[in-house]
Amino acid sequence: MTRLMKYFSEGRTSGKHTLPFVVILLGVTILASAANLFLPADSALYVSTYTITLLGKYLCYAMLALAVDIIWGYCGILSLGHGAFFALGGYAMGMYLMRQIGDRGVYGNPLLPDFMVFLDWKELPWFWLGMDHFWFAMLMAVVVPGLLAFVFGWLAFRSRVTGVYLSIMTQALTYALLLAFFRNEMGFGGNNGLTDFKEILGFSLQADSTRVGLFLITAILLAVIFVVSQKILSSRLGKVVLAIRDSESRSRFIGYRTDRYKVWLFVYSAVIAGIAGALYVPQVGIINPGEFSPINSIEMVIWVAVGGRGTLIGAVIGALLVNYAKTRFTAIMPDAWLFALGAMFVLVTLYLPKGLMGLYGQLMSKRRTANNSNNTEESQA
Amino acid sequence: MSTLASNSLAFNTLDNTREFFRRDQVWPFLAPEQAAVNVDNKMILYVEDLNLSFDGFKALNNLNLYINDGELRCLIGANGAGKTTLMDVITGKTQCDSGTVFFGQNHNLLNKDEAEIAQLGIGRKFQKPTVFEEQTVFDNLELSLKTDKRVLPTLFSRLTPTQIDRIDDVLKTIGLAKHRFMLAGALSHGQKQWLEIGMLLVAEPRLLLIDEPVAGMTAQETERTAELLTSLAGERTVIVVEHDMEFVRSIARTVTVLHQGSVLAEGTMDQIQSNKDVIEVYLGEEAAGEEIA
Amino acid sequence: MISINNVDQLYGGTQILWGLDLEIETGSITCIMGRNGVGKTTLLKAIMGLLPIKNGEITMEGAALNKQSAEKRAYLGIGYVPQGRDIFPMLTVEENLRIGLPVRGKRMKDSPKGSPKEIPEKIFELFPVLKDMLHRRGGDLSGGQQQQLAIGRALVLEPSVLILDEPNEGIQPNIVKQIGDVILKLNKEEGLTVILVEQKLGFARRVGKEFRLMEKGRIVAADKMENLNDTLIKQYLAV
Amino acid sequence: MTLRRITLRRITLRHCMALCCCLFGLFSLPSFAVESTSLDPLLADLAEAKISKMVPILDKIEKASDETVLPLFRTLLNGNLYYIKSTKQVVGQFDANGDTFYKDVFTGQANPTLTKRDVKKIRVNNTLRGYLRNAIARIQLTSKNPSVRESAVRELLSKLDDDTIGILERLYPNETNKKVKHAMGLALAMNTASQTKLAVSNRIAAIDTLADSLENDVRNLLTTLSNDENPAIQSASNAALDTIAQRANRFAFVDQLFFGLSLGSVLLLASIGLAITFGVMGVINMAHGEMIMLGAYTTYVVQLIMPNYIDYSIWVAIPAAFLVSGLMGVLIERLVIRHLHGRPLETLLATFGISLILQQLVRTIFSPLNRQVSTPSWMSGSWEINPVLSLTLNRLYILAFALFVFMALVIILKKTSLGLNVRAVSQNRNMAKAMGVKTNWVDAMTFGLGSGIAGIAGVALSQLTNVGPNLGQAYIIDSFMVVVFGGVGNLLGTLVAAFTLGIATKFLEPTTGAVLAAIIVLVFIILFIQKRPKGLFPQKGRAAE
Amino acid sequence: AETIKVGVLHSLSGTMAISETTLKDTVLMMVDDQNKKGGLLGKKLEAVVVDPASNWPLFAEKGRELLTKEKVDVIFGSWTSVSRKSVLPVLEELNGLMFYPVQYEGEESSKNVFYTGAAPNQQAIPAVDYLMNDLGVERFVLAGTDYVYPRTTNKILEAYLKAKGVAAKDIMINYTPFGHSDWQSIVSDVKKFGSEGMKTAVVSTINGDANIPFYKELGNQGISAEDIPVVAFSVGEEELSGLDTKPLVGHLAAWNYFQSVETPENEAFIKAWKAYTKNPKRVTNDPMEATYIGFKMWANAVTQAGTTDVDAVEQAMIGQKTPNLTGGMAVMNKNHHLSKPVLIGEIQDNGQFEVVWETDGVVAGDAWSDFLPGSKDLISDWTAPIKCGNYNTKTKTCSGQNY
Ligand SMILES: Nc1ncnc2c1ncn2[C@@H]1O[C@H](COP(=O)(O)OP(=O)(O)OP(=O)(O)O)[C@@H](O)[C@H]1O
Ligand SMILES: Nc1ncnc2c1ncn2[C@@H]1O[C@H](COP(=O)(O)OP(=O)(O)OP(=O)(O)O)[C@@H](O)[C@H]1O
Ligand SMILES: NC(N)=O
Ligand SMILES: [Mg+2]
Ligand SMILES: [Mg+2]
Repeated sequence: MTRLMKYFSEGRTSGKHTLPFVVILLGVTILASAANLFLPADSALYVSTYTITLLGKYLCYAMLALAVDIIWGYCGILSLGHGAFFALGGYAMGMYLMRQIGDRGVYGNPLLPDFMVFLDWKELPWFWLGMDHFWFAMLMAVVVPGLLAFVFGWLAFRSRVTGVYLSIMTQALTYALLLAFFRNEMGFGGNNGLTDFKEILGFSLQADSTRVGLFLITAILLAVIFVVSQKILSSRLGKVVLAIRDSESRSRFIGYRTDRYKVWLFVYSAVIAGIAGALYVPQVGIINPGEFSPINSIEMVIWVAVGGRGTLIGAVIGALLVNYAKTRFTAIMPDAWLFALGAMFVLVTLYLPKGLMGLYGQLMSKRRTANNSNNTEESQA
Repeated sequence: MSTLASNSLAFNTLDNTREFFRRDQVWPFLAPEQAAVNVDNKMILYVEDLNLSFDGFKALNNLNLYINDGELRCLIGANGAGKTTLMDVITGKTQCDSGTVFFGQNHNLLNKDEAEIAQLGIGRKFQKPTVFEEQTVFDNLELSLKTDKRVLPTLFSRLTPTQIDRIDDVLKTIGLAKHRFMLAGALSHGQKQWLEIGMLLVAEPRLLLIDEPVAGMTAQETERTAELLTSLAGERTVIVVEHDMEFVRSIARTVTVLHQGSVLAEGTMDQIQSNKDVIEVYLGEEAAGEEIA
Repeated sequence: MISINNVDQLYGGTQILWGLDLEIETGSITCIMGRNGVGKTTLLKAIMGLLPIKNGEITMEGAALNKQSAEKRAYLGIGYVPQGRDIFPMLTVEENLRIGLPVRGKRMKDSPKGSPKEIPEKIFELFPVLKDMLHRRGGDLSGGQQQQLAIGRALVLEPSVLILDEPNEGIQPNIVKQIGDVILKLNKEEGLTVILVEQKLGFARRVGKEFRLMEKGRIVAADKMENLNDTLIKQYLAV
Repeated sequence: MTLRRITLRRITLRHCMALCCCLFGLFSLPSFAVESTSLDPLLADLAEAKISKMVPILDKIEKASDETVLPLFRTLLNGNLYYIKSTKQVVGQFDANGDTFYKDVFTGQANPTLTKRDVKKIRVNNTLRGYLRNAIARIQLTSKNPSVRESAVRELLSKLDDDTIGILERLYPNETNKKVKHAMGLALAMNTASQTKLAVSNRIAAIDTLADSLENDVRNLLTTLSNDENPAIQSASNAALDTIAQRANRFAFVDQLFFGLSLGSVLLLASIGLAITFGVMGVINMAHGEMIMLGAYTTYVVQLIMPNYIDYSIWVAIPAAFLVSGLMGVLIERLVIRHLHGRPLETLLATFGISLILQQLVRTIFSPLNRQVSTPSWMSGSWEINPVLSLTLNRLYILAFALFVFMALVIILKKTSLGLNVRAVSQNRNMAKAMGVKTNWVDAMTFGLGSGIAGIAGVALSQLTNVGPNLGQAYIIDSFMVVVFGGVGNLLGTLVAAFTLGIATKFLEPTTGAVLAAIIVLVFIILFIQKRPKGLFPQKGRAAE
Repeated sequence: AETIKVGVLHSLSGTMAISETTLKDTVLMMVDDQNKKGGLLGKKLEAVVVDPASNWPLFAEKGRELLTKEKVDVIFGSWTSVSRKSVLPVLEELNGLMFYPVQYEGEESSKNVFYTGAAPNQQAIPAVDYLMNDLGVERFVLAGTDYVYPRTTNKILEAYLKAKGVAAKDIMINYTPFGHSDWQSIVSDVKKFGSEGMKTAVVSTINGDANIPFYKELGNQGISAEDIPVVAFSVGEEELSGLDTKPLVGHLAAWNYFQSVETPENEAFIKAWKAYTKNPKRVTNDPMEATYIGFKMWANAVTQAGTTDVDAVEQAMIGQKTPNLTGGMAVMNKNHHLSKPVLIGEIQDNGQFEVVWETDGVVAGDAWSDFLPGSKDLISDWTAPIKCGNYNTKTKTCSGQNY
């Protein structure tokens, strides 16, 4: 058993970030929430609802980045279409919120959302049925992305579509969905998407407390998903996943049905993306086909790369940092922020090959090097 | 891959649908236990009339090969004779054009994929050492352990102390005990060779296909490998491909010589070494003598 | 011809070569031996310029080599047959060989023998299988065929120093012998300097004129091949 | 109704000569302009008339004169007719080298004293333009030039009033040119067929002769006649319509094929550079679209520099765009990509950053607005093969250009050592070095070549679409799709993929609409890749695993 | 606060930057101008520019940022309807004030938004009237980009045309994706549709970038304005500036403003704009005029209310009159929409429009179309006693939300 302990303490380093991460995440979240709800608006420590909403959005993105990192960083599947799963989760939530509007829409139609009224639809399409039930809608928010990921992954991985072929296919997938959702005939509000939400589970979406609530829920779910993912990835399954990344064919020759592992992980990742999307929509107040845009999906990959691929915490940090930079830059230098953001991407790639976490890793490895070279010395002796 | 590509879309959809409704595929926990390998006839591997050509080039040509259970068989033959290709076919990496390959009497290997074949107990070491470069030596071995390789069992499995001991034993055997936490990618060529042998050992397969194990090893290491393989035979069946005649002589009971995709000769080492054809296409006039240090 | 002085080399933080000194004489066949992982390949790569060295100096005929890029070293006449073949898998055999033609062209200008613009016929004489497989992708060849291709490819350069890292790995016995003959012949007839890493004693003894034993990134013994005795072997090559 | 043919270019030599004759005729006109004085009062009326009252005046002018009035009508048609405020005398406005000056429309005599302030424009609208075109055609029926006469007849097919028929009947017997005669016969047959007063047998005979014509006006007439009260006329018309429809369908198919090839050629141009930087070098080059954009902007700048030589600007723009984008490519390679060898996925991140920077750079330098790139006259209009089939010239040229670029690239990669070296470098950089390949040089040149070709694509695209900062974004997804569909690293695959996708889209579009067609094609690609996981032309063999 | 803050919420990057950057500059010019005149209420105006980057959720976020972080008093912004819809709930939640300067599909009236662009009845319907009455058009191609503005406009037009006796077979409707660039088949279809013996016109709601390739294809396939005129609702001087207009002379656009209209106000505005952008070739367009009118009216309303308080300004806005640039008077109606003249212009070879038709007087913007079944009974009236954006004249109630 002591050997086991030694093994875990020496061989692995990723697991040890989990606790600090969860503590910091939840700590900051709770403090910010409290500061928003209980401090007066003119207090120096007051956190505005704008900030809360923004943070909530960042956390959704962090969750999404996690999903991307799980399959890209750990399994080497570069998905350029994860926005699709995110958006589908978002649409499920959006449909629920749309149904919650009831007869408070501009046309006052109790059954049909406004966009259907003014396109002269007579009845609710079948796929909208049941979406007025919260839990059913939430089920859909994970089932639909999961199912899509399953079908797509099952086809692709069994046919051994890999590498750039897979990446571009995922891109084609999200692009096709983008075009499809743009179509008004699809019944999802076309280009405008779904918006003008009123309340969720009876809580007004415009109330500070609801926003704080959503923010807290996002943080907690992020923490849970982080811990669960960490556990999964440090289990033997995680090692198999890494093995598939390194050499898929070798993994098959020692008996792993790699396609199933990949499908499993892809679905898991898609479900996380779906959850992130579902949490995102009530906080930003709109879901529309733009979320399917391939550029969005590419950006997600970039968050992960900036933070450090193959480390869950890197994905989270990358998402937070890039999006914070975007928020700041678009406000401070609206005419030149693309220069700054573009330069940031280039510089990170050049100088931080393993992302921000790599920087941290470099510092750590200075220490570890000593150990390793000792090992080598001994073995040669 | 090639098989899939050759089928029509409709056929494949049907196939996929059928596959989908195979309960053992969809629900891993419903899968029947693997039937044990039937070796009633003492034979563990039957390869018959195997043909395979690449763009007209016949890499395997009516190849027949029978391996007894527990045998240690050496496979030699000129570069390009088809040895590696044969292993590719046996392990499901390459689809052959025609022929049959049975593992025991009850497992047709030709309709199984790599993973299934590996799970049946056929292990392989590649000619060019392939290990998981980004993982530690220890993890490489852990992954190769003989365990339930399905997704959920793998997720919930934990290393047992016996497994750890087993890995430690192997680490010692392959001389990498000190390197257990080194990334496999950082090993030297020879060390990778050993690691790959180690991965075979922990998997405890019924049949080992070993492609050029001693390439890049020193004389002593070669000896050790020879001992190791000899000790495995009996309990396990071993097929070794090697060009090092000294090594082959030290382990071989039966030697099969492949040439241009079919069997040229089969027999004891002495018979082979005096076979004219073999000398001409493979050994060279004075080869055997020269090689001895 | 090539002298290596006090070379240190590291992978990341791990030091592999420790103040290594080595002298290669023109026209010699030097066989470098040592256990797995002692740094033989690393040394050869450093000579070829594929790995940066941290300290020390490598010179070729007096001129500093370690500041030159690897491609310059090819032009200076170093041919390299790496361990594990490293042929270009998606290029045809012919293309694999043609890659070296520009260097060959440059080098042949100095010493006119054979055609500088074409793959020399002697390679196909040496390894007839390459001629048969001329239009097959390098990666499709069998292991041994690839090894032959790797040697042939280095010979296209018309090198004055040939570096061979375990060239017999995976090669059938009669061709092993042939490779030995070729090395000896080129050495004798063209004065080719050879640096050979070899584990198989038989071959090393037959072909090598000098030996160097390595351990832990240092040269620990150096002498004429006939002086390679069992004590040394036991000490440095046995496990 | 007929479509305007005057702008449609005919590209046979004979037609060019015809055009020259026509011009020559124009220059020699002033010598005939004797009666122009009698028009003066009418012209003065014209100057003062409201736009809705102008047709009767023009009618009078037409009746009162002959061919000599053509320059007047033409000037008015082009909106260049002005009148001098003080004298009510009409003048034409001309532009040369950026200066505006005025000439007498009949004599061509310049009037240097007039300035913008002295004149006022005589306005035209679409109704008037339509009228003028017909009037010109009527006048031209007696032109000396047969092809002018022919197009005049065809122009008039849609407006066969009694006047016109009268003229045609008068001219028909004396017409010597076969083609003109045929066209006139067509017009007369149309007239005969539609005259209810005439004998049914005559009408049916006329209808039968119409069956070999593809003119719209004929079809419209026949459609009307197919509802005629006389059943014999009805069935004759229907039969004729069927014959026409059959022929027309064949041409429609050709038309659609051309659309597909044209879209394919655009896809090919957009993706071919990527086939090198991504397909061969393995750089996931998200800035590829911006290289195209730079090429398009280069075209704009070239035209800005040589505004009076738009027709030649393309020939300057092509090498210029190649250089600009190519150099930018080399710069990017030297500054960024080269540090990312062995880390192909990171190139995605860095090149995405570069694409953002380049977009914003263009926005800053050229403004976010689209820039105007003119089409050289030799590229505008279409090649009218028959009334139902005409191929637009710009697309025809671009199709040829795409194939040319493709061939050139194949030759460069096959015949120079660059092609071999770059593949070697991408497969094993260290070994390539050890074989004496100057990897740095090869990388820079290859990336430059790929980018330069993207720049050339930009020149072509500037003729079809917006030249704006988002130009590149619009093509990047398609480009990747094409390269991957064709099989990474296979140029021929890129070619086949581009045309396959182009043709598939264009054959789907009429039935499904553009949006669904795009979706269907995407889904098709996704399913296709399941069948062939390495594209249309996969790299095979052990090494490709 | 010592300054009055004016938020500018227009995309400066991404796909919409092409159109919206101009409006950002327009607002900045107006702010400058107002400051030169001494500001408002004795305070200087300060523009706060953010970039929502053509990303719709970002409009909501940036809107919130402007209102809570920057505490702006008014926002000028948005172009696409979806961006407006995205920011709308934020405006209503935080009681902000926004001026929306682009022609749109209508079917909306928020207390917090003033719509200074055209509603469908101020652009589409008069244009179709012109086609039928003046050009004798009998067949219509309704071609649009597939999103809500074209969809709604075409729905309205379809109903309107059918009411006018146009048969269904004489209406061809076609939608294309955003940024569609390969128009060969569609233009060829239009050509066929238009060559069947009846006078045909295209009513284009094609958006943004897709227009240039569309017009280029029209030109190359030889469709001239006399044969098949195209009347567009989204093509203005700015779009034409990216295009060689020679082959397009005679095609039409319907707007409430053209740069070519000769009035002293317009001349001054154009001059100021060219000076501000330091570009003598810069053109003006309809959304700029809408921004101009909105800004003027807001400034007047603030002066009149004596405060920038949103509720006070909102009430002061209603009934505001300000001279528009085409020689008339723009009036802000109770439904937060303007009364404006409708002009139809023909494209000239210099990239300008020449007015060929205009309404006799101004047309009041209609928030709720009379030609859609869902909204024909709705009106909007933000004055007491109704004070509602969607008042049902039949049931005498405010349907749905109570803004
Ligand atoms: N995918 C392929 N495409 C074309 N030829 C192939 C392919 N795979 C193998 N070959 C050819 O088949 C023959 C058999 O190759 P194989 O690797 O089995 O030889 P081998 O007996 O293992 O030789 P070695 O001892 O050199 O490893 C060789 O000539 C090789 O070139
Ligand atoms: N890329 C690398 N990163 C880190 N360490 C490495 C790397 N490559 C080799 N090493 C280490 O450097 C040492 C020397 O390796 P090298 O390949 O030179 O050995 P060698 O003497 O050629 O052995 P062999 O006989 O097995 O080929 C080994 O201990 C190996 O673990
Ligand atoms: N409102 C518009 N044009 O989207
Ligand atoms: Mg082999
Ligand atoms: Mg080595």
